[in-house]
Amino acid sequence: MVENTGISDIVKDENLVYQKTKVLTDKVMHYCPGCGHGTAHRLIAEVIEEMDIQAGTIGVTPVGCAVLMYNYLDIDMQEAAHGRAPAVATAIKRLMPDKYVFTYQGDGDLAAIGTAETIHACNRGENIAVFFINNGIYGMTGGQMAPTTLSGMKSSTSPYGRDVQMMGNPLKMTELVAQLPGTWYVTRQAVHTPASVRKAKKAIRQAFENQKLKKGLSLVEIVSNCNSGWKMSPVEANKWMVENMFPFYPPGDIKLEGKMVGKE
Amino acid sequence: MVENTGISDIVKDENLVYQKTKVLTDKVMHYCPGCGHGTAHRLIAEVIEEMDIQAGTIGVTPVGCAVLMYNYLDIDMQEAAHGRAPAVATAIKRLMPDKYVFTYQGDGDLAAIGTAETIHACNRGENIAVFFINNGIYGMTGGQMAPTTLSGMKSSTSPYGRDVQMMGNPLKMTELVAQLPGTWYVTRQAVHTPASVRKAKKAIRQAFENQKLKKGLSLVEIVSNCNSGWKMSPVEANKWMVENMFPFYPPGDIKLEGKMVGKE
Amino acid sequence: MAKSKGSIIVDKERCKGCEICVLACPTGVISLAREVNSKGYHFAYMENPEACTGCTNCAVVCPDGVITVYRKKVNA
Amino acid sequence: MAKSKGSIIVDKERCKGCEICVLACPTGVISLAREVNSKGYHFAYMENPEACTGCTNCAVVCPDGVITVYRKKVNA
Amino acid sequence: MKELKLMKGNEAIAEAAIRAGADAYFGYPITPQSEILEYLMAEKPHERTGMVVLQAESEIAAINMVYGGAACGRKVITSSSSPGISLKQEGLSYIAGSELPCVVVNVVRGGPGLGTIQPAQSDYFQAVKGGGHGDYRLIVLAPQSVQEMADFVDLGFELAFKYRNPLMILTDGALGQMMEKVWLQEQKPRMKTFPEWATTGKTPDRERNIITSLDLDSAEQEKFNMKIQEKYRKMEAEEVRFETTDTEDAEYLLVAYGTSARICQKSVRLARDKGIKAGLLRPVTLFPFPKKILSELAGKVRGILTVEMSTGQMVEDVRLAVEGKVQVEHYGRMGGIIPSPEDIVDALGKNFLK
Amino acid sequence: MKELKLMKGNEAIAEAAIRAGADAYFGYPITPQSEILEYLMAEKPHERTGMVVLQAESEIAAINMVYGGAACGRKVITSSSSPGISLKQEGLSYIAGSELPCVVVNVVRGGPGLGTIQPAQSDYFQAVKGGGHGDYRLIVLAPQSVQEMADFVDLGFELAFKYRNPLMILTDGALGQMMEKVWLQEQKPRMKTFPEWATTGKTPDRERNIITSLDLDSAEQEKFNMKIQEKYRKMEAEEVRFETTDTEDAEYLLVAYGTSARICQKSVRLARDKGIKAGLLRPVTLFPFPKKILSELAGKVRGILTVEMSTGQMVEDVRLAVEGKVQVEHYGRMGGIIPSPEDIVDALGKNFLK
Amino acid sequence: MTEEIIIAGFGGQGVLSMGKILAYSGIMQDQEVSWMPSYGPEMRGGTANVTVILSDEPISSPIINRFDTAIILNQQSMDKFEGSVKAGGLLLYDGNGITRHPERKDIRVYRVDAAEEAAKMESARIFNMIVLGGFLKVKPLVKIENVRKGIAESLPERHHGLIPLNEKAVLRGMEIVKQVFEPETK
Amino acid sequence: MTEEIIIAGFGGQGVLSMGKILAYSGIMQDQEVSWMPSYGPEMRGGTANVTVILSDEPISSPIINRFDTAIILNQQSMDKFEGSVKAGGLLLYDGNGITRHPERKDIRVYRVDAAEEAAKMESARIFNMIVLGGFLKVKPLVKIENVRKGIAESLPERHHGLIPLNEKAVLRGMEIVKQVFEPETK
Ligand SMILES: Cc1ncc(C[n+]2csc(CCOP(=O)(O)OP(=O)(O)O)c2C)c(N)n1
Ligand SMILES: Cc1ncc(C[n+]2csc(CCOP(=O)(O)OP(=O)(O)O)c2C)c(N)n1
Ligand code: SF4
Ligand code: SF4
Ligand code: SF4
Ligand code: SF4
Ligand code: SF4
Ligand code: SF4
Ligand SMILES: [Mg+2]
Ligand SMILES: [Mg+2]
Repeated sequence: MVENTGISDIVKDENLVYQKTKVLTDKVMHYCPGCGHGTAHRLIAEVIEEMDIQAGTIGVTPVGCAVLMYNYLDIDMQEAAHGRAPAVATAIKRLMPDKYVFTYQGDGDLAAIGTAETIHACNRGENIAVFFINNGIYGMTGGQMAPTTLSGMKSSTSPYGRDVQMMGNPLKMTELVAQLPGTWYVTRQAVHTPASVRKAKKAIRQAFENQKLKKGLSLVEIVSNCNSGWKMSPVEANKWMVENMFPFYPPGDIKLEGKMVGKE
Repeated sequence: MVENTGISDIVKDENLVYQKTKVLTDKVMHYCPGCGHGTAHRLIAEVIEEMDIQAGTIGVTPVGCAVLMYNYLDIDMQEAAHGRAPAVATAIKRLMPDKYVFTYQGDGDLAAIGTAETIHACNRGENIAVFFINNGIYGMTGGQMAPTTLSGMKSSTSPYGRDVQMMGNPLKMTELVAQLPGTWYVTRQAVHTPASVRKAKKAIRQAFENQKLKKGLSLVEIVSNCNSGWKMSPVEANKWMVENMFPFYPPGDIKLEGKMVGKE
Repeated sequence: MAKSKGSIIVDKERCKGCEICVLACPTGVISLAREVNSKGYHFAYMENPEACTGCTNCAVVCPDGVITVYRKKVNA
Repeated sequence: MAKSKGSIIVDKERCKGCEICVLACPTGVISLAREVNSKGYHFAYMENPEACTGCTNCAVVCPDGVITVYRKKVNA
Repeated sequence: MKELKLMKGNEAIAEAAIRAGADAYFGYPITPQSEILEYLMAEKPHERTGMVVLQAESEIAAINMVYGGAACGRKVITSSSSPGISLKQEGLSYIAGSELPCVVVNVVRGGPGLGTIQPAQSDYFQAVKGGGHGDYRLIVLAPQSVQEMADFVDLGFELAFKYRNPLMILTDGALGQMMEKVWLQEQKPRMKTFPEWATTGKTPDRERNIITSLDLDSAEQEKFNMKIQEKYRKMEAEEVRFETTDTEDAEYLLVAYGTSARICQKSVRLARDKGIKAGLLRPVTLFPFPKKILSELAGKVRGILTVEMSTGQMVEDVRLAVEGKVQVEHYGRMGGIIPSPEDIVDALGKNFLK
Repeated sequence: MKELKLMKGNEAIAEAAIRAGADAYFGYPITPQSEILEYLMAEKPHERTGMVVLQAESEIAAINMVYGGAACGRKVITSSSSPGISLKQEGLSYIAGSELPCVVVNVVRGGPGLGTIQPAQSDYFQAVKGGGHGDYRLIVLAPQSVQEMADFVDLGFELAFKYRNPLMILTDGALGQMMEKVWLQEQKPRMKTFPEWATTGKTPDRERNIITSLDLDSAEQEKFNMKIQEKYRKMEAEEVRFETTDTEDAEYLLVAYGTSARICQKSVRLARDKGIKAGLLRPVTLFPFPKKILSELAGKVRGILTVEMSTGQMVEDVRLAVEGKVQVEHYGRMGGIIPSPEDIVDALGKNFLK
Repeated sequence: MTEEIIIAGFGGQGVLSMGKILAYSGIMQDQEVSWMPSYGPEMRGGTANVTVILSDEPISSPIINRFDTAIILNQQSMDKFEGSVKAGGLLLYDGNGITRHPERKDIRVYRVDAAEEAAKMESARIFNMIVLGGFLKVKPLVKIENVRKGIAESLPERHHGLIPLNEKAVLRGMEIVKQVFEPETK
Repeated sequence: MTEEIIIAGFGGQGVLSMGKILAYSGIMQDQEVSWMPSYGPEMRGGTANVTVILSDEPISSPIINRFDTAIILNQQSMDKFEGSVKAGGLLLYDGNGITRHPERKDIRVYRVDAAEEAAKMESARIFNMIVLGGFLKVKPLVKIENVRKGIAESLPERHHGLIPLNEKAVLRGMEIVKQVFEPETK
């Protein structure tokens, strides 16, 4: 496996500064090259390792590209019906309040079919973490329009671009749930650059740590590319994301410790 | 029928200043004495009469105490499944864009089971009117807790008062949908006094008029008593409503012509 | 000065005796009857008919829409 | 002044050639290979190994977590 | 020590759930079963046993909460009535497909659609053939008294866990709303250890547990389908429950479950008073269905009449069991109307004695 | 003039809907049927015919949009695949209970639960017995080719409107995904007048129209139940559709629908090549089910084998029709696996010729 | 012995709890009992009724259309249930608000003016116990000590102070009930 | 005549559209055709395959496990489908990226180095047409004029300018295809 030893005396156990966490299994992820799902999975796994809560964590996977997340994280997981992960996680947390419980959901899952479950878990203030991967599209089923698809953006069910008049507005679910008293921490992140990855990881960690406080739900949105759905190369897709998604879905904290961050 | 003629020369056709609109049928409404549903129905009927749009209006009734509204309004109506009235109305309006289409929904219907349909019809900006009767309880099924039940408020499923920690927060659905770009007019009204009734009627009229603009959805919340569910006399119930519901659900306009009213 | 005098008609069989109109009347015209109608409700009636100005307040708040209002200008 | 020298190991069979790491490396260490792995992907490799500082940027952005990073302090 | 109470069927289910050591109830109000949630809320089971009771935002949320709780190896129960049960069909299919145990109560009302809120038995097909997608079965228990409403909760959990399968208590508005006396069992402690497949947190001593119904590989999915079919065959071999009344010498057999069965008991007596040798077979498990006894009885009687508060659903299972050996007819009432014992005797007469 | 195309079954349904003059499609993506919505969106039917096409927020929203549109007397269609169809069960029961016409397409995949995305026929019970609550029936058409995928849309609307009843096209992932040649009918104009029961706005010349499935009065609800049962009996009398292959002299009868029926056609030939006199009955309408012909054929053959991509569902209807006259066995594959013609001949042999 | 009873009136008259006490009293003397309310959208002022069956043997159908006894507390219930009393059966009613008195000639008719009496006793809440007393006078199905136990069982603990008042009401009902019609015995 | 073909490779190699053109060509000469893709979560870089059947009679099963011809365009597909060619059948493959060459001794094996050729022709998009040409050389199932029609029908109008290039690629494939194994005829 060692292909590029470079300077062979650097590659030594004592010099190791980064390697795949043990909380990720060895299974090759089925995601398209450059898809943000992989990075998001890894960050969650790293946080679980760092907090040493592998035995203390139950994850809930969505229906979406991340449906098979349970193949990659070495923790107990449940696969929820499309959109219902927050309801599933509610039950887990209520029955095992000392566990760390998270859902991992796409934008179709969380903001279309699962709208009611999302809003109500947030509103009840369930002490769980919700990781919300917003790639503006239904990745798994072949790139259909999602609630978060931008105005004018093409998808397989908006082949001429999203016509807001006909198809409705893109939905900022994250801003919406931040309005609810049951959410404690709401933030929007990305994973396309080293800096953004490091910030996103902090946010994920925060969402786990918050569960100890029992003050409500933490939601971390991760704006991500679906290069397949967008029909671009991964690198192009990340660029497009920065130029088009970020203006509408700006990364940054929205609600901290139960309070909205600097209202506009 | 004429019981209290008072001064018999007053009671003459030419002196008639108020009588039940023809758009209401003669059927006695099944509501409990003093229930706001009756008043709300009447106002809608009066607006339809005044706008002369009996043939131009299709209404959608909910599952809730108002399920039988179709017995009282002399217009074409559809009875939707619990919570799905906004989806039903979406189809009607899209197929008959020149008709006036409204839904009439309780708080359980609109803000619990129907959350997704409510949010998405609002977000798509369907050109319909939604009349939302918020009585803080599930009236029809016998007074269970609704999403809008106040903190500490008793109901048959919160017999010791709503415990927010356990049962979640009361949900301000109206404020929430006002955040969505698809809503054009969002207001909260009541029908417990002559003045409030007159204002509520104006709001209802506005919601109908707005449909001509094709600028989005109008939602009129009417805070109302469910004296049966609250286990009070109608008069007590209205008093309790003013003292307890209004502080949390303050009457007033929330969004006018697509813009939030005076942000706090 | 022209004043208004009014009168209301309550459809007593349809009245549910909720008392909302009683509260709404600015001039204290309405009370609930001692008797009940066939549904068992103490129905509303004009206890002080002379006081009625025909302002329609009672009718607009009546949940069951059972009040009809008449008004006439009279010279005071 | 103490400087860092680094080296990365790419698990070439698991690399999907997405090029994200290439963009993320501040010192231009990484390129995609001309050859493909058994999955048909042009995998990443250290084209300029001397330039690697072991900053881990490449590894933290790699969606497939296939990069291992080593770093050693060296005297400049 | 058992305790004697006068209770509604709905209340009996709720109290029985607490006493069975249930870990959680998730539900949404709907007539005629809202008393289950109401009773639980009034009883503060979080204080009595630590049981979690939560009013969900919808039936769909409730059934998916059941999924989440059951996947933790917990005893979880939900209840609803016909329209609400329809909404749970996707969730039920997921629960069956993930092999999770749970108890689901359907207090049936008249349908289709919003229908009436009066008692009916028109959700038999949905319960027994699988209202959700894919090949799966629920174990279905049909109580006929408030006592059984209580008893079947504990039995339900036992069977559900034994087979890792969702179980339905199929009852109706009459049994839910009526009060009868009921002997309640003693409080069982809640479970302290959980099945080894449950998602309770991956400890170093075991592989991680995954609860899913997905298998993208058709061959694997087929294997799974065959595995659960095995389970259903085992239920058919071992779990069939039924009751017979006066079948030894019966010339005409009534077949009925739940409320209808109860009424038929009286019909049997009325018929015998008139000299008609009637008997009754009451399936207690609707799946697995008592095929064998039916097939046996079919060889002995001159006619079979099924009595259902529906247009005729169980009658198909009776016909399938009887395989043409004897004429099978159906008598039903709909829309919330409960047949009287006399009506049933008349129907017997009209079908077989004219 | 008809037009020849090479199309996926899903695309054929979409194009056929436009050409049938459908007024609206409401749906939510799910494999293996997302091409229906995608094709429609690409075709801009709002420009071609004025047809409304809307991607709903969920299957539940979609079926309730269908309700709203159908109640306006419009031709409305929706489609989904197994889990999504489960979510539509409440809505379907409402549509049936309100006597509304519409077409619902189920492109079945392997279940239960999330299952596989490969073709299956395991939603037969759900489609035919009523997956929703209450006594109601869907008319169910089972196409076996891309041509029929197209043809049955128009036929579906015709029958749905004739009976004021929801109709399901029960197909599978294989037929949805495969391309074949298809002759498309000419564009039909959209309706200009609407049924008199529709909510099109109460004009002074008529009473108001109310679309509801509620009747709080049990006696009235029972009358309604009897009325729709009448309708179902009429369908059974008049709308049964089936096809036979080589049944005249058949000693062994295969019974299969849809994809399985198509494969069985080859099996019949293979069997005859081996000297086994096989024939095929293919039900085209699954409800109403071709009972009569089956009962007739049952008297003539030595054995019946049903072939389904399921663990055996239609086999029950076959047994009910046959009433024990002849042995009925089932051969099935599951989880997305399609049986081969040879497998079926083997199964015939194993069951009847050993 | 099986006695099938319908109790019908307005919601709020204590119809359901009267039935419940009757049922509990039956249990206290080891009978089989069933109590089946009409149910529906709870709407104040609507009608309420309950079918109570007391029997020495298991009860088959809890919902029946013909009754041994009808206890009728308003006009609507009179209109609805007068006809469903079995020939030879009993109809007991409170005359308050009754505009059309019972007309059947094949049943025994009794009247107990419980509303009036309750007003005199200054407690509207014991109205239903007065009616119950009237009924038990005519048909002494359950022993008075069992009624006492029934009241105790069916009242929440915190209302046990009211037991004596309730008992008094039952006894009062027994005093004031009066027969208004007796069919000719053929 | 019935020919059952599997075409398998990476997503993006034009596997599906090659199958579609083949199917359309069949239609153009009045054959029955079916085209059945493997489908699933669309994931870039995953494998893609399609079963195409051309026949003079109605096609029963569109999904089959054994094929007259396998056209194989990467190693994974080689591993998966080499075994499913019927004895005496045909396996055609592109050698690019193939690490384990076909080993069956009971089938005819042909090779068409289309990737290399497409690179030479400076158009990666016609890769699949070169393969098609190779196949049609070995099995001339459809006439070349029908292939032309098939290309025209299956390409969107706006790409019709590319028809000549596609045709050229088909012809080129016919030239460069070469047999690498012929089983002994018994
Ligand atoms: C009830 C139901 N409806 C629809 C589907 C089909 N489906 C699977 S994934 C998906 C959407 C995935 O999109 P998203 O949640 O954004 O996740 P992504 O794949 O983009 O990460 C849909 C509609 C399903 N499996 N179940
Ligand atoms: C799917 C479904 N779930 C539940 C019910 C039962 N149900 C009928 S009305 C209602 C709630 C009514 O409350 P609300 O919407 O607030 O209306 P209100 O009666 O207070 O006006 C419920 C839960 C139903 N009919 N259908
Ligand atoms: S389809 Fe999109 S979301 Fe799914 S794996 Fe590929 S890039 Fe990621
Ligand atoms: S129950 Fe409540 S909402 Fe319903 S009619 Fe009575 S007062 Fe009104
Ligand atoms: S408001 Fe109307 S119903 Fe109420 S008491 Fe007055 S007249 Fe009667
Ligand atoms: S019209 Fe005005 S003054 Fe007259 S009774 Fe009504 S409220 Fe009173
Ligand atoms: S980021 Fe990872 S997968 Fe992508 S090219 Fe670099 S090493 Fe390979
Ligand atoms: S560790 Fe830093 S310097 Fe070295 S290759 Fe990675 S990104 Fe470049
Ligand atoms: Mg997405
Ligand atoms: Mg309400």
